[in-house]
Amino acid sequence: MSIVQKAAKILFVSVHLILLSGCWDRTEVNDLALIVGLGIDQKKDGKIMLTAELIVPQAVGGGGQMMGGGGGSGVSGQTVVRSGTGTTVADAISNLQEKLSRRVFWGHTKVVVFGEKAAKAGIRQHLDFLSRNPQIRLRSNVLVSKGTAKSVLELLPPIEQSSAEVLRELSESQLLLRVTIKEAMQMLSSDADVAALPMVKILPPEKGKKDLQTIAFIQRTAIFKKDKMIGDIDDKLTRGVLWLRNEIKRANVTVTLKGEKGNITATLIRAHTEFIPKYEKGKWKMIVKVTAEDDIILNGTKLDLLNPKYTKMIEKELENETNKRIRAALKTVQKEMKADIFDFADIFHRKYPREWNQVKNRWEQIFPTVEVIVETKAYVRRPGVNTAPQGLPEQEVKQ
Amino acid sequence: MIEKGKISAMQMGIMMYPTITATAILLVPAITARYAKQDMWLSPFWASLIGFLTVYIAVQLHHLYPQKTLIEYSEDILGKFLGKAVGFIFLFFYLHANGIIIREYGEFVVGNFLSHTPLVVVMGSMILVCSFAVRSGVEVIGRLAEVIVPVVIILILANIILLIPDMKVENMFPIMEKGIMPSLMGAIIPQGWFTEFLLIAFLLPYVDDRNKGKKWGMISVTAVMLTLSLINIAVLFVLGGITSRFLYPAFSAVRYVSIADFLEHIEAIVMALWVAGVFVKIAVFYYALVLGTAQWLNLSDYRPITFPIGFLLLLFAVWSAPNLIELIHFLGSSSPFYRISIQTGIPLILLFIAKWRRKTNNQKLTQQG
Amino acid sequence: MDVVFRPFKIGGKTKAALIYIDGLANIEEIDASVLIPLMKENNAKENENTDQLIPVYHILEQKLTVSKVEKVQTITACIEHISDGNPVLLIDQQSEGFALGLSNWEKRSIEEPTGESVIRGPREGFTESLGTNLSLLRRKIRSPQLKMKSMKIGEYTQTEVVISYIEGIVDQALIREVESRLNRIKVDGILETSYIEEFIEDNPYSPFPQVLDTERPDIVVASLLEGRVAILQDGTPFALIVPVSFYSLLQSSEDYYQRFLISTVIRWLRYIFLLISLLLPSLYVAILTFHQEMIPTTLLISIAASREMIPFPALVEALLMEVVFEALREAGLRLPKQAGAAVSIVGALVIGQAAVQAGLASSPLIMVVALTGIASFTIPRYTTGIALRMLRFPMILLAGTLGLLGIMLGLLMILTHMATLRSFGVPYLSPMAPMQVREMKDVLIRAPWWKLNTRPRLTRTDNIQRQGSDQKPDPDYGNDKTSKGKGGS
Amino acid sequence: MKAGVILGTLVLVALIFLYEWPRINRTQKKEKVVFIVLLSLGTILAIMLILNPDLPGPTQMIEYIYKPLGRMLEK
Repeated sequence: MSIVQKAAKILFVSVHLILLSGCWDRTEVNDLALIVGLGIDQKKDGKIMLTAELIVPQAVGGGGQMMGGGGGSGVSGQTVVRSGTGTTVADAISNLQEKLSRRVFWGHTKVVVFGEKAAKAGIRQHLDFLSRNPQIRLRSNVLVSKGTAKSVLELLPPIEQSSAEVLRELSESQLLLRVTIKEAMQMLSSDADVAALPMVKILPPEKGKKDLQTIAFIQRTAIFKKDKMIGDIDDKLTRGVLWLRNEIKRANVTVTLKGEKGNITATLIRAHTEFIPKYEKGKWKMIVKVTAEDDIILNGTKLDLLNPKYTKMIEKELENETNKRIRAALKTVQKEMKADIFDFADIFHRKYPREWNQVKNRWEQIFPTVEVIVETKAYVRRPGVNTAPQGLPEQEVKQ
Repeated sequence: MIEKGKISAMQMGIMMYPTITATAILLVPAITARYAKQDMWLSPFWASLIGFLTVYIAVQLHHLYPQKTLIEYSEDILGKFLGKAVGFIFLFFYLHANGIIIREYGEFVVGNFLSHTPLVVVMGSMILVCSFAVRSGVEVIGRLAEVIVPVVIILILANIILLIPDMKVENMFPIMEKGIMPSLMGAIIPQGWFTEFLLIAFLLPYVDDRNKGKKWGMISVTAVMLTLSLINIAVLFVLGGITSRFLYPAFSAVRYVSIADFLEHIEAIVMALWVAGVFVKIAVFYYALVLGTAQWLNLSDYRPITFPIGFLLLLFAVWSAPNLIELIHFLGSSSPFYRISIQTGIPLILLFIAKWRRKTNNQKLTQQG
Repeated sequence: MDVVFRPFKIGGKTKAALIYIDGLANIEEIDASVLIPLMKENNAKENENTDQLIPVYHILEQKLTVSKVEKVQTITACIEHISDGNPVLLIDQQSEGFALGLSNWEKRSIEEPTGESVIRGPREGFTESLGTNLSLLRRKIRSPQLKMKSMKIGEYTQTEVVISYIEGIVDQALIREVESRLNRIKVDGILETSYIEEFIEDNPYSPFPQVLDTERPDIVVASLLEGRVAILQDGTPFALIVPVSFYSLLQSSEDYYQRFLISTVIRWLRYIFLLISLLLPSLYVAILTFHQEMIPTTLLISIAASREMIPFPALVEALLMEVVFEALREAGLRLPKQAGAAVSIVGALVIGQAAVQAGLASSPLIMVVALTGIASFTIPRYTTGIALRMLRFPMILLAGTLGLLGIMLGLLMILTHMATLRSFGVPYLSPMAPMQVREMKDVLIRAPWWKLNTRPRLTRTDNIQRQGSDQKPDPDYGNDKTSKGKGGS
Repeated sequence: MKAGVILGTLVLVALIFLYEWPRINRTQKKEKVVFIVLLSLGTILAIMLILNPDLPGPTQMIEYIYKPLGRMLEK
């Protein structure tokens, strides 16, 4: 072993030690401000106000006394809402950062809420920021709030840890629309160039509770053209839209049978919508085939549902009801708002690329004229676990 | 011979797989999507044709000069001076190409994960690890590939399976909306990657079951083609029309994976395993470069020049582009022609000359005889 | 201990001497079968007949009731035998002496090896006596093809070392290699086979063992049957087996005694825990300080909450606790058994409770450390486990520098090193790399015995001659192994 | 700042030299020469790059040569 080799070894080790001491990207968890919800509002002067809901992890027991609680049996996260303003979202973030002792961390952002004003002013640049940042999940849910985004994030929900978590859970339940950042971007860059985002509204607090102790819930759907919000539709219409987007997951449909008193409610088990585009003689036509499978969950009539005759009748009524919902949605969205949130444009494009390309630029005018034929087929699979209606004397049951 | 190790033809095929795919799944899907749109899954099929051609050329040259590598037989074919010149072109090409590969790797890691870590540290640490593998010779690189490649393949498949819930098949239609041209245009860039199969010209002399070399080369090209196509399909199904808007579409798709609210954000793990694939890629290029240089200079051992060349590689990686935008611009414009002309064009010319020489030699012999 | 010179006269006439070392030779046996027959009973008749010296063959054939007698011609041979404990009988006027096999070493009885216990399987282990160990082997392999080559190593200790192999299975080149490597050893003495190990390894600068050490005869026999070579040494219960691959160091003998399905599951468990023991602390550091987005939000909040009071960065915390754990392990190992239990109780209290309550370590980290510790004990070979345990410290440092990328680079370094390693010419990572698909039946799974038709191929890549009839599995050979194979396949 | 980077580079070069030099056989004259030449080439290039980071690189050269073809693909 020569001196040269020894020197090499010593130098090697020391260089490594120097390299090891460099900790360019290392951040302790406790130096991070975990942002779970992000709200983007536009102020009157055109500036962007960014509201972040962050979770501050706190040791149980607090302070230096950790007797017995060392195992960390319970964890409480306190949420804090802070805002920052700036000309762009990025500006607003640096403004926000000034007010935080910990570094903002986007990796756990679950929802992005646009205030109504910001939505109306255009969301493209915000989406660009959100997708350009490698930390932010493309899967974060995007919502629009009826008032400001800040007012939504500020709420202190009684059940979940943070209002961001509430909004995420509500989105993921897919009762109404659910849109992620990726999907929003896809919608805006698709042929139709329109988007639909779920819209939230603050639930009035219960009596005796403070104003903030409530949640916001998804109740409407905001419709965007280009990247600007042009209007919104209520939950009923939204369900119609969901049928037309083949996104319906859960729905209860209540019908009455002709000549019978009382209601029958069916719950959706499985649904599928098929689109058959037609182009004939310069006419655009879309046949929408809806198939739904239901279970009966409530029988308010005197009918014994084990009779297949009644099942047929119920199916018929269910079809009518579904049809009605879809029609209503079409009326508002297609004829009045003229926004192709069903993505008919892409469907036509796929089937008739050449013809479609000719009308590509005029699609906004053509869309309202598309003739939509809705064909619904409903199947009642099971009557629940009851046979005859409960709580009814035998003789009154109609066979 | 400088290299005493032996690899099997299968090892060679396995080594070549990450050598092509590792970086091809980064930037290429976006560039392909820009031209081919929803036909992007077709492009790898067209692109692979040049891969098959390159393997064929390399194997044919290998049959004419079984014991020699590209650098050595270019001298035999073109004569001392021209041969050295062509050898220098190859060496410069591999230095430059490997520099770009290392840069791509570094940019990817820094851009997505370690944004504050100096690029040089990220690239340098990789070169250091690679140089130990290169010093150990072709046998060790082959063995490493055998351990790493199954993991990489499982990783790719697992990710695609995890993405299935988010896939929309409709994104694929209309197929060939504007005819075959868009997909062909989209194939130009991946072609550049497929020409890298010329590297087998450096490995073939050390394959012990040499008659299987061609078979495994072809298998490797097919596997790469299928992988790229599969990845393109998966990306297309997940991202649809916005594929070309992402810098690393395959990676953005991975970021979208979410299973049961728990398996989210697995991209760091994916990156770590992908790094293993890039490791093989850089090591193979690096090995070819070091071996070629040693042969070009008629050295008796290639190991002493491993580290100096690694240092040069680091410099070339830094030097090859001032920023990522320039790099992508180069990769998306001139680079395919650059790669094809050097990795397929020159060997093709070499093959023609060699065949022609053989013929004239034989004729002379018969005339004399 | 003293050398005893015991002069006497055979039949009262011929001068003779018995030389032995007190305590090494069996004195009762010397009295009964050497001195009594030679001194007493010889007196009577034969003296009367002739005055001449008693012929040596006569003594050998009729008088000396000792089974093992060896003629010695040189003084050095004499000394060798005496120091081995064999009394040497020298007779006047004779050019040869007789070494009598009457040595009597203090022996430990055969016990169950403590380092490698099994639930199902033979419970005998090697002892310090080479003779006993060889007899244990002979008892398991009755074939004459079992060869033992003996040699002495150690200038002063003159320790007997035996190379054992089965002719017909083993590669002759391997035997020559082993012999030449052993012959090269020139030391004062060897006390344990680990001395030999360090002299014959392929790469001395590796943390990985390239030789398998065991005190279980069944493992040695199984290895011999696979065509490996065993090196046994007098004075230690540990035998060495060469060549080995990394993967064979992860096997336990019980893999082959348990039902194969269960063994397969256990093997996978072991592979997973192998990775855990190497990577878990570094993954903890990397994910917690670089990739916080990977942890589910609620978990991250609870980890962050438990770390809120910790003064150290995660990297330092992990290093500290791992070091403490290693210290506890070492202390528990070295102390007498009774104290060892106390150490583990103190350790559990100190780490598990006090450290957390004092705000020195966070409870998730304690979990990580404990899990890593358990994981490293699932590796059946202590030497392999400890290699990986030591490697996890640089891994933690790398994780603290470059995050998951650092871990990957570290893994690639380790992998490159392992790919370079060879154990007596056998690539360390085989049969993974170079890949031998046929061998996977005993790597990825533990195929049932009747499917394990082929021996693991330990051939060197260029050794064509070993591909011949010898190395191929012969159904007539090693009956316990392949006889069922015929019926099964 | 630049001086520090240069110093670091020199340390790196020294490391490579110290690691490799003793490993080259005494008989391998040519290898030694090539080793030194390559290493000093690298050092010079490194220092040039540190002092003038905007030095036109090999990519620009290649791009210049292949521009006519590359333009085909530009959009």
